[in-house]
Amino acid sequence: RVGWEQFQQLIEEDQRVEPRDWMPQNYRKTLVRQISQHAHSEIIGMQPEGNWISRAPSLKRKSVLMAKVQDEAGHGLYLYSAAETLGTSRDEMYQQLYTGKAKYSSIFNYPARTWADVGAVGWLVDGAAITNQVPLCRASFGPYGRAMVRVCKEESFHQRQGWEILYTLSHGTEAQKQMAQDAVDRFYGPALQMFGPPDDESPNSQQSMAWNIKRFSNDVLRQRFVDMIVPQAEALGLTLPDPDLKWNEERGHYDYGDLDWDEFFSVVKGNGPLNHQRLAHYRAARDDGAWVREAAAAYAAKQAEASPRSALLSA
Amino acid sequence: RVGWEQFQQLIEEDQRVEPRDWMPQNYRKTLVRQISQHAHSEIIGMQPEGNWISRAPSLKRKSVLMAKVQDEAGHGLYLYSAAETLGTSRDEMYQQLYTGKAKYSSIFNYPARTWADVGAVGWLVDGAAITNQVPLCRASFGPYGRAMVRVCKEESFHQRQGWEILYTLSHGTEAQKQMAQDAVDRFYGPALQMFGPPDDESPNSQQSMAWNIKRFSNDVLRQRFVDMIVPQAEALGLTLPDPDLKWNEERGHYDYGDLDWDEFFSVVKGNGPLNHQRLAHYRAARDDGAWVREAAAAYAAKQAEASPRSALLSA
Amino acid sequence: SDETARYALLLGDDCLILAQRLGHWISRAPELEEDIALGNIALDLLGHARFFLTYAGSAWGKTEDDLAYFRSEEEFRSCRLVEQENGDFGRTIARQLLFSFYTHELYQRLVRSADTTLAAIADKALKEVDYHQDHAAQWLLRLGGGTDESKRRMQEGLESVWPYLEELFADVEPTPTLAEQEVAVLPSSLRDAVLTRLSSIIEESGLEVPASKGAFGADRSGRFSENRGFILAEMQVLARQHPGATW
Amino acid sequence: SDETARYALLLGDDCLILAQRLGHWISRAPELEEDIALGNIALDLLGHARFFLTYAGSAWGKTEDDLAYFRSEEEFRSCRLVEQENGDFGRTIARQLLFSFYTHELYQRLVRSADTTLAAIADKALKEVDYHQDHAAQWLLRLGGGTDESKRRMQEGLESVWPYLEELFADVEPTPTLAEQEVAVLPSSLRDAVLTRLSSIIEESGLEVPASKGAFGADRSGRFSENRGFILAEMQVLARQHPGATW
Repeated sequence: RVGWEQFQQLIEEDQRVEPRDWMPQNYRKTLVRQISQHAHSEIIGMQPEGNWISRAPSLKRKSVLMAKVQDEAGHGLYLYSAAETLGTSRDEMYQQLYTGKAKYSSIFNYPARTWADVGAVGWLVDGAAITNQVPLCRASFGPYGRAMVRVCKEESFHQRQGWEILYTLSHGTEAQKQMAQDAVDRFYGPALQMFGPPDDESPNSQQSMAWNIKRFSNDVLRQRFVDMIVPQAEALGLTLPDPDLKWNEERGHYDYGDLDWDEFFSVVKGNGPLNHQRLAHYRAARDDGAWVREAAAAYAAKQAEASPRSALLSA
Repeated sequence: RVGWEQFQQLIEEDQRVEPRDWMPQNYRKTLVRQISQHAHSEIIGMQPEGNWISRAPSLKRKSVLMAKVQDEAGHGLYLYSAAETLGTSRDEMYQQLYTGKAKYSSIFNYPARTWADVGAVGWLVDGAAITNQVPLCRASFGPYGRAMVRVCKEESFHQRQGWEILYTLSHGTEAQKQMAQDAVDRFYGPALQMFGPPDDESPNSQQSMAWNIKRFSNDVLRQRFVDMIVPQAEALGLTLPDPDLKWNEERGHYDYGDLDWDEFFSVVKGNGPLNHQRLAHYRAARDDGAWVREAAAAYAAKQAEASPRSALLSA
Repeated sequence: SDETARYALLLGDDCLILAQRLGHWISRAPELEEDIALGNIALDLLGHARFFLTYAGSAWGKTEDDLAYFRSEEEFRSCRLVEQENGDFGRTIARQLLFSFYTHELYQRLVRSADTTLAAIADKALKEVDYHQDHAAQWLLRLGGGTDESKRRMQEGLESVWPYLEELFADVEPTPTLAEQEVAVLPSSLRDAVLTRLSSIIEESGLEVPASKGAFGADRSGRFSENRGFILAEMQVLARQHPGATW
Repeated sequence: SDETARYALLLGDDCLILAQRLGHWISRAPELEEDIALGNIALDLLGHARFFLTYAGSAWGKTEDDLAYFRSEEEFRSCRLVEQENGDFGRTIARQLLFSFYTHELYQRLVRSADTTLAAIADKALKEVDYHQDHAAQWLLRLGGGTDESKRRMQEGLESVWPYLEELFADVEPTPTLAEQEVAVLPSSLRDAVLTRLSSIIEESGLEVPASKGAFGADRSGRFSENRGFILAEMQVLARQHPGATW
């Protein structure tokens, strides 16, 4: 009772809830699901861009891309740590991803097929992610909000890098320009869908907003994203593949066309281009690494029970 | 005693010894070692050329190469079967190769680094093999001799294909011609060493010749090979990398220079360019396939003990 | 015609890419007999590819090698099924099973094509695909009925390739037009027969028919796959280093 | 000078190829922390490669990308150690161990090079290689002292890369000439120190120092290896499809 009132007060005053504070079971559950889903997305999100590390067309781009994919692993770490403060272990979350029980952002079931896709993922996918994540820096749960601050800083860097890749391509040879346009054509729709279904089909959003986890509705964030990328696309000299896209003077926003929600739900349900491949890649890495993790654990146990002498040796 | 006399008579009359005939333990042991070594060489020999199947520069060449490497697997099969008639199981021979106890022809510890190497392996390595093997078609042990007849037919086909690859390259662009010459430069010496050490350092040869397994000494066969390839090299327009190579009117043979026997023995001892890689490749294939072999055995056992009904179903 | 050539190209690309994938098994198979068997199948498929590509090229004044080595990733029309990685032996067998059952059904009808060249290629290929089917089906039964491990792996193999089965039945251009002229076989017309036969053999093996409804993007464009680029990078590297050379 | 450039190229090629190999681990490592660690090491090595190649290129009016993407297999000077396949984590750690112990010893001396650019690159790299050494050594101890399985695999990892250790100490041109001018470090002069330190850490781990005396063909020519062609085919494919393009 006291706990509930304190929690309620923190929320009303828009203050942070910390791990030791009392919180409703559903708040905890919602956060664990959301944070771990976000962490899983970073982990699976390493794959599409990762598949271009070996073929990046210049050493500078290779270096930037490696650093970026590695940052995603780092984001995964922050986020798993934030979720762990809610009492769910990293291994448990891994297991949920491994078995396919946990979800991750559906966009990563699409391939990065060309080098331009690496640019489009940075510009559009990371761009949508930031639009989503900036308000999450103020999420009511402290560790989550603080993790998002670190993530957002790096993401906005990634978005700029993606935009630069596309800018270089769209100002390059005809073939490069075409490659850039194709990538934008493929990623525009799925990127807009990253904000989730339209508000009237998104039943859980209300509760998340009441808890100050989510700050804006899916459609509000989607609109914000569209408004951001239209002028950026113009600066790139690339076309967004939406004939209905135009400035609405009255609303002060860009109107945009209907999205293919059948495709979206089909991908969520497992029928995206690469759902099985993404999970199989993750599982193979876990399986192949099992002996290493076992060895590390066995070694640590031996060290712990050994005499001070060997502790000294290994120091 | 009776067995020994019969065996001796067969050898003296240059007739075939068959698996059911009595034979000296050493004769049996020598044959198992020689035949299984030859089989292992076919198996390991799939690797250098096999590494070009995916990159063969025309579909026709890809097809010919695939067929050739596959033939090598077939030769391995014939030879293992011949050795099995002497009472050593295929699994036992596999095990000897797997553990590194058994040898295989040292030449396969060299890489096929360029496409031209595929040609050089065919022309020089298969060429040397045939020179060695043609007399083995008359080996006193029946199954071995008969296996060699089949092998030799295909090998001479392979040699011609190798020569054709080199011919095309040496009549192609400057880069192709250089590639061909480099390959011949690399494979000439090791190919000549395939006949084994000089006669005065080859103590086991005498006994093998007395038993009508081996028909000619190492140096005689090597000379025969040199005499064969010199005009072929001229027809190719390529140079054999031996400044001492020249026609000796008196001997009626080509003289050739000293070979680098230090290199040879070093490769035999395990310090060739790819000894470890070749064995590791073989072991990985065996390890990765273990579950398949186990499943096939389990399935066969179930079928055997099942009712006639399921035997019918699987028929 | 240009359309017939594009159809032949599509058929040929499937065979070429699968031959390329299978060729990797030679020297790596679980048993010497399988080095030979998979090598044989790869050789057969490469043969079919060469017939189809040569025929396609004849319409455009191009050779089989022009088409195999000097088209870009965007220009290939292979289905994603054949582009899937080999994985373990179970996955390779699963891929073989789907592809051989599909091509068997396809060629059985293509032998009656109004285009006599396509009919002749299909006729020749059909005999060989008979064996491919049998090889895959026998292994499916063995692995499905072998050990717990083999059962698990074979099921996982089926799950991993099943999403790419539907693409084989997509009526992509120029097939519908040519099917009307009785030159091509309409892919969607094969669907029921192939699925029925696949389901039946999978059930016989004691495994489960995967539930996947098919991965999004079944248009043979390669836009929805990450594999094709890696396959071509390796396959074409030498030929492209020496443009115009003869081999 | 041209000779100094060729020396820088040789040093850079080692780093570039190893970075290329290591980059493959990102998203495939045994633990998230290792995705990051191996990624860091790959990034460091790529950084070193870029310094060395840029410096080499400055003598010839070429960029780092000209050298990385438009040289042929024959023109690379990487050692075979870095070209070895990743294998399992144990083999990758073994390769890291040998290479980081070697470069640590090398850069420690190269900081005193008469060539101030090489000295500066070595100085910068040395701090990072310190960490690479430590990372590899810690894993060697863990895997050597972990489970029976890890011990077996780590030993096999050492056996598989050890034949290529000797090549690092081969006095190939232009190194001896430059060593006389105190620009380069004579590779053979590193041998004792590196071997002593490697033997000591391997013994501490409870594993055995492999017996291999070194694989034939230690001349960095690539003539005695089958790996380099596959590495470059993948690394260079996109750049070569668009010659002259800017990225």
